[in-house]
Amino acid sequence: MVKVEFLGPMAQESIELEAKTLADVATQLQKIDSIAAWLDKCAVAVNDQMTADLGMVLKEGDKISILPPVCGG
Amino acid sequence: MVKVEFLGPMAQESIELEAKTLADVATQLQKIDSIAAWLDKCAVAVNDQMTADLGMVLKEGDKISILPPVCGG
Amino acid sequence: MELHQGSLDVEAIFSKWLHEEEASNYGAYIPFVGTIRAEDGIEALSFDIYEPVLQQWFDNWVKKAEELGAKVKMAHAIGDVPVHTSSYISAVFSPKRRVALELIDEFVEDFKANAPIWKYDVKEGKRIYAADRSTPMNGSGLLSK
Amino acid sequence: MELHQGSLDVEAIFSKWLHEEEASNYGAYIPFVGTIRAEDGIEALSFDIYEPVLQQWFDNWVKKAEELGAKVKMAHAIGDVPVHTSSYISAVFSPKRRVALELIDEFVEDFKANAPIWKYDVKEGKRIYAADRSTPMNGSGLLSK
Repeated sequence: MVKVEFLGPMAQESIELEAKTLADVATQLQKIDSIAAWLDKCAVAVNDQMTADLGMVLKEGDKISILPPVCGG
Repeated sequence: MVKVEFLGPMAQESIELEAKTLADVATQLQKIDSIAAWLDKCAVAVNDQMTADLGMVLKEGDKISILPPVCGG
Repeated sequence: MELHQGSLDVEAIFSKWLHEEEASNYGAYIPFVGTIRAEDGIEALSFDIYEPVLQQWFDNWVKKAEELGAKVKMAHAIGDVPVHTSSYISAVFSPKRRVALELIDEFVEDFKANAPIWKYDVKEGKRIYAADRSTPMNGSGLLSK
Repeated sequence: MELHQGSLDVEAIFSKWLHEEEASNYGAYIPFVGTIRAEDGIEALSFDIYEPVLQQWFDNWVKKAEELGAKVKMAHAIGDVPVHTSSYISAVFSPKRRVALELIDEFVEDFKANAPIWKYDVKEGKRIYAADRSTPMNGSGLLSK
């Protein structure tokens, strides 16, 4: 199981998923309407490291963070 | 008569000259060795206004300032 | 890097950073002080921050600045920040002015684009996500593929 | 614009400018603080200023900034400024960060090139004109023609 958390304005409870890679996470999140609408503009961190690798292999207990558009300052 | 003053590191006493234009001032300053060596890198103000007009007509009492290379900050 | 609940104490932060580096022989210190403008009838802006990723973003900038012989610092507010008070201060120290002037520009712009901070307008006590002023971070859209 | 004998009180000037504009609704305040670096065995730098032309140079920048909805300020030291103390502070206030970041760069660079200020190294109490670091102002060479 990996844990997926949704940051900032997404206001979505964390969920747990079975996933071997980030691609598996993508497939499952795309099926949840309230989340799917955000995905094209969200970045992703695994265990707090930003990543651009959809093939990234996940292990038990990994934390995946979904980061919607930002505006600091 | 116009008054010519030499600013910053030029360490030169002010002088008074008869001059109808800035070109007249240039001609006379070029004859003073200790000043001539500075002139190619000096800017000029007349009555504290920077000028780039060698033909500028001068009047009695005008103040001409010779400004050598700068380095503020 | 420092995060504070509510508005930043601008003078205290400016002075603290000045004194931290007063013996470091830097020739240029450029802070950028961001203040909440009164506009569109807002009472305040409010901020969420995801600190673990912000810390990494900042640590990368510390390294990048070090390679240029420079140093970066930043402070940001968490939660509500009333209009006319400060939410964000960043700063560059460098031996030379050109490096400092270029670095503060890049540092502030990358901060706006990639620091994991979310902004909300506060109107009549309600928090409204500033969607139209927000920017997808580098690498966004990965999970929509 | 303000000129002071000797080193600038950086914290006092930063705070004064901050408070002067605290109700002006600017979103960005960028000071540039210049500090004398210990190098080449100098004890201090020393400055001559020709104030009437400096004032005009500064007034032109005030107008240029106003056209962008921004404000500029500056302070400079006259006479000797020991190493590790400040000789120069300038600042930009602007509603928006892009204008502020671009303006502080142009303002500081034009200051270095065209403000009528002469710099001397102070070594063993002697004042030596910093000829090699100095730049002819715009329009130089007029009288050598």
